[in-house]
Amino acid sequence: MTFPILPEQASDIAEQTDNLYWGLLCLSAAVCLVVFIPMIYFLIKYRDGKPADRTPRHLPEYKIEITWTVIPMLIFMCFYEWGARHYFIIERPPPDAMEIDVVGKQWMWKIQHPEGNREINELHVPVGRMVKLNMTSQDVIHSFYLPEFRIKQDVVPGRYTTEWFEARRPSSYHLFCSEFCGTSHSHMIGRVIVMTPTDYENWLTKGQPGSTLVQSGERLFRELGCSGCHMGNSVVRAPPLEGVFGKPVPLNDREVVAADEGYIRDSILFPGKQIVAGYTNDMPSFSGKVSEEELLQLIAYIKNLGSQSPPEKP
Amino acid sequence: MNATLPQTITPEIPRPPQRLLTYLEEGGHTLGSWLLTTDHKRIGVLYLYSILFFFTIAAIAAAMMRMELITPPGDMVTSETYNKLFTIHGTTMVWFFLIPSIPSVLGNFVVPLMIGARDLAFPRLNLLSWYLFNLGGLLAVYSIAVGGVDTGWTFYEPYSSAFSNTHVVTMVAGVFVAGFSSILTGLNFIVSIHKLRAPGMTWFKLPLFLWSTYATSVILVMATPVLAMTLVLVAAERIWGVGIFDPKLGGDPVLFQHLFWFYSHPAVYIMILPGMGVVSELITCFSRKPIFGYHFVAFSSVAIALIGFFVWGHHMFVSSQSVYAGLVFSILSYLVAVPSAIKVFNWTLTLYRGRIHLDTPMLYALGFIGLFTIGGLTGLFLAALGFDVHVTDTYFVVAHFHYIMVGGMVTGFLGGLHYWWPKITGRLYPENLGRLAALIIFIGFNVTFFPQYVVGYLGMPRRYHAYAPEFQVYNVMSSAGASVLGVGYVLPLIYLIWSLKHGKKAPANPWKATGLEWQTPSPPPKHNFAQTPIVTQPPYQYSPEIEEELVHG
Amino acid sequence: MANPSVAVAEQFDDMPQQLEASTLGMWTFLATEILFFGALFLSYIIYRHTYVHAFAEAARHTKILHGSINTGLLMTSSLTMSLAIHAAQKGRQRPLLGFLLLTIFLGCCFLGVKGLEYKSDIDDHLVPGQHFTRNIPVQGQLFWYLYWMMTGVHSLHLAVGIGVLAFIAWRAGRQKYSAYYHNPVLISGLYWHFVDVIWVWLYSLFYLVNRY
Amino acid sequence: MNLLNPPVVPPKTYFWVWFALLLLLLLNWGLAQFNLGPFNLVATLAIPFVQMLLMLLYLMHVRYNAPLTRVFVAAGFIWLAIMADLTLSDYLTRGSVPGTLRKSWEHGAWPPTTTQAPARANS
Repeated sequence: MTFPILPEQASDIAEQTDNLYWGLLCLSAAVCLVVFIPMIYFLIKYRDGKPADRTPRHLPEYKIEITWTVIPMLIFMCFYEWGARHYFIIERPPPDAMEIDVVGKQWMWKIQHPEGNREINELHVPVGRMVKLNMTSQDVIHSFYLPEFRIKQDVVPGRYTTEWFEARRPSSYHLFCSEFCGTSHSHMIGRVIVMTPTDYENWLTKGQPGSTLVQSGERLFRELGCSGCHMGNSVVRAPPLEGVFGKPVPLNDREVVAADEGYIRDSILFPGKQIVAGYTNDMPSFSGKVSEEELLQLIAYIKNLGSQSPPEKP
Repeated sequence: MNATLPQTITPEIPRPPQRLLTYLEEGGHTLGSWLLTTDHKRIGVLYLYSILFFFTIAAIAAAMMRMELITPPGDMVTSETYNKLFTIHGTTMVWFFLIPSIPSVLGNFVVPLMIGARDLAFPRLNLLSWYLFNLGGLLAVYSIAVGGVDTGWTFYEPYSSAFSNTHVVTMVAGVFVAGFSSILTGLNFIVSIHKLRAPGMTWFKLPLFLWSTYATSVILVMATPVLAMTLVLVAAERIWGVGIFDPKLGGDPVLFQHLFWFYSHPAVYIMILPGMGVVSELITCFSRKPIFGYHFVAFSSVAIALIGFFVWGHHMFVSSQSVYAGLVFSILSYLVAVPSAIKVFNWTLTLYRGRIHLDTPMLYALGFIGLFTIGGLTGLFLAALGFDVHVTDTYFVVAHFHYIMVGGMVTGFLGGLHYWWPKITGRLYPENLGRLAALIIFIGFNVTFFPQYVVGYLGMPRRYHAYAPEFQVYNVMSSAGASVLGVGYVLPLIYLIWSLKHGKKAPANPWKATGLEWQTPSPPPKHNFAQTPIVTQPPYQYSPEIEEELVHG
Repeated sequence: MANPSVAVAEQFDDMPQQLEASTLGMWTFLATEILFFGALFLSYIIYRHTYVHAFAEAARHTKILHGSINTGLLMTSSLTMSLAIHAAQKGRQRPLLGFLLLTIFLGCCFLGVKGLEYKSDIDDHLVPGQHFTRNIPVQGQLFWYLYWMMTGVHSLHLAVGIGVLAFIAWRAGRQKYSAYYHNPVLISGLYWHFVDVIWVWLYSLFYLVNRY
Repeated sequence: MNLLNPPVVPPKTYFWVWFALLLLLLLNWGLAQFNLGPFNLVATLAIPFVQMLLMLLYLMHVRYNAPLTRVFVAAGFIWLAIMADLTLSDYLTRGSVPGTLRKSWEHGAWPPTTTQAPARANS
């Protein structure tokens, strides 16, 4: 019969959250002492039937009230700042993290590695490497919750949300869905398996990846006919995609947008929404024809194009 | 029907004291006289029956959930049934027990008595409020009977509109109608407290229960309409298949969360503020001492009501809400905790140099202070951004809001019910049984909900009917505590009903309290006061030095 | 003349207290209505900020002529309602009844024009759903959904207002109101003007923003 | 009739208010026909605001009522402002904190420069 109090600290963030937990517990203990000790003392001392000096004493009401308004407020502000600083670390994934795509679907997690490996409800990651998860949902709102890493992020349909962690020790950890998503919400769980870098490499190669994400993205790019317009030598005028990812894109209505995953995803699903400057709205919409995983593969391919220099304007 | 009452209050020659008929007798005994009454006291009693009915439904659902959670694999009920159970428990408790209980039962009965009025400003609207409440309740019970709803009481998009194939529209209609009942009750209280106060009763002579009821009514009136519109949008999206939260059209499901929580966080203050008002009354009466810092306690109720509308974003820290908004809502959530802290400190200091009678209402009041302090402090945990990322949507949150709602609100309601029971029924409840029940409830409650804090921090998510094996030991403790709590709640039901027949006759002022409601016989006559009382002193003019004997059942 | 003290409800001491209580009560109810529509106005603001282009495109298909006529009709009905209140305060029974009926008539005209507009919108396939027109971007369906929802709920409120005014006019016809007691007329006047205020905003937001 | 009850407002005021409302309506409609850049949005919001004020103050007698009633009138608008302000504090700052992934369904720089009219579709 074990009585665990804290889940295992699998990352630095987990350790900082636990420090914040102990700090808040100390605050609570202090407030409880300040409230319960005098209350119990008064209950015993001034109980009906007990002789005690009950002449009403004039207490400096305003001074007391001001002190126990200002002091709690100041203490609370300190905890606010502590929590906010920690939140900034959790919410801002480092730029050089290893990117893994996660698609939440009603009652399972589909995970895609850049090298092409696909897994369901399992996430293999190397130890000591910063891992950034690009997550979206196919149907309802889920939430990717890793208790041992103390991180959680809702997975919302229609947009990408990110989450990042860096495992400290190779082991197997819990993965829960923590936003109610229907009948088997409690079965939408999985494992995060942290491996040493060498085991991770073997797992990658052994996992017969077939084609990497970028290769399957390229295959889709041709099959769906994107290359027909977007490759340089086409008769139809369509914006070149080489070197586009991450750079600002001027739009028709004189606004400027950074071409991130979300922008590319929306241009595929709702082409008429943000038309590149100087082009007309005649790209067909692919919503309903492209699944979330295929979208992520196309984006990986376009990101890969991003590293090459764009050909001079036709 | 309306006999012309004396316009100006002139001291009459004392007529021989002809026994005034009580409101139970004068209005008539027939069912029709009860169902068509516009007497605020009878409507309060009618509300008591209604919320008792809905409380039992929700309590049964809670009992079944606790039994299911004893074993890690979900083996007692299927997952669909479990999802319907926690939706029944959540929806029925929130809208059909917690929100109406103190304002509509105790508030309806006591507010006109406390301000020295003959009735509320709009008696007919008050009766309409009760009928709307029952219609909403029946719609909700009908949707439960024909198959139940499995979206949780939060009806989150897109699950509630596109992916749940249960009776969401009927339940939403029930809650929509019950929302109107809340608006009418709130409206009635606001206008009555403004317009119908007895001569001489200025705002700073109002008892603190009225301050918190006024603050609650402001929230009731200002928050409920947004819920009404949000639920209309969900129902419309289910019926026509198109909605503004639909990601396919470019809509944003997080916008639903904003609109829903704009109502639902002030709603939790609707639930706790009346409890605070009751505790202010009980602490002063049973320690025989004026409250310490009357103005600060009064204004902290209003402050909670106002700042309560600024903090809803702390429910959405991980819902892809922007980081900046997270900072704003976190700092405001810490600010809203300050008035609650002021109240707790003031209650504690009121006990200093008092003459403390540990009667049942006082036990409930002390229980409220204890449990609400723990609940409020864990609220500070959840307001810390980095910490909330780990514990939101886990059992830590479940324990937090049960400490506030069950430990705070229900304890406050039971304390108020016992305190005003002699005034409502004219009978005294059995004192020792009352104290026993209060103790059982306090112990059962802590054994039920404290382990949930620990299992919450361990990472057990909310609304799971099958969980990882290492969480089992805390869930078994919680289920054991739940059975003790169940016994604790059945006890008052038994001896209060028993006291209706066999309880001792209650004098006009058994607790020697100073409120206006104690200056009229109990149970009070139909028009509350022979002639409208004139208020000269501020409330709570107790003197702890004098030995006073309180009358017990 | 009706006996003045008979009209005072039992829980009030005198008529001014009863009148101000009912005014406060109605304004509290109107505050809930402001927030009831407020949720929709907020959604409109957010989606308009997000899809400036799509909303401008979708807004171009609204029938500006019908909208403008309706706004004029409703403002005139506000005038006749105010004149009805004036007549009630002066205790003149016939003008009170006359102006009330005129207000009801103008309200029904508004609903009529609104019905025609809805019909032509349906013919233009402007109802969000599968057969929404192709030449508006898909986010335009949000604009049109808000259009149907907000003007629909407003028309519902207007219909309720017409019902209330009809009841008041029926009681005015039976000389229930005098210079001393005419609270219901004032209260229903407040409600009617409020419905008109809501329409003034709806007209501007749906028909005119970025219309050029 | 003491201060509590609205005094009897002469019909002349009602006619003036009605005339002003109609004038503002025509102004609003007229201004909407021309492309005045940012000013167009300002006009389409300011004119109904003025019309609302006129109706509130004169037709609904808020100008003649007791201060208590004015507080109740203002309460509704204040709560609407609270809701709008904090919800927009989320929507206007999404993706503005560096490093968080830009959320896909909203775009570009703030404040959005007004869009110049693409080919006018049939109005």
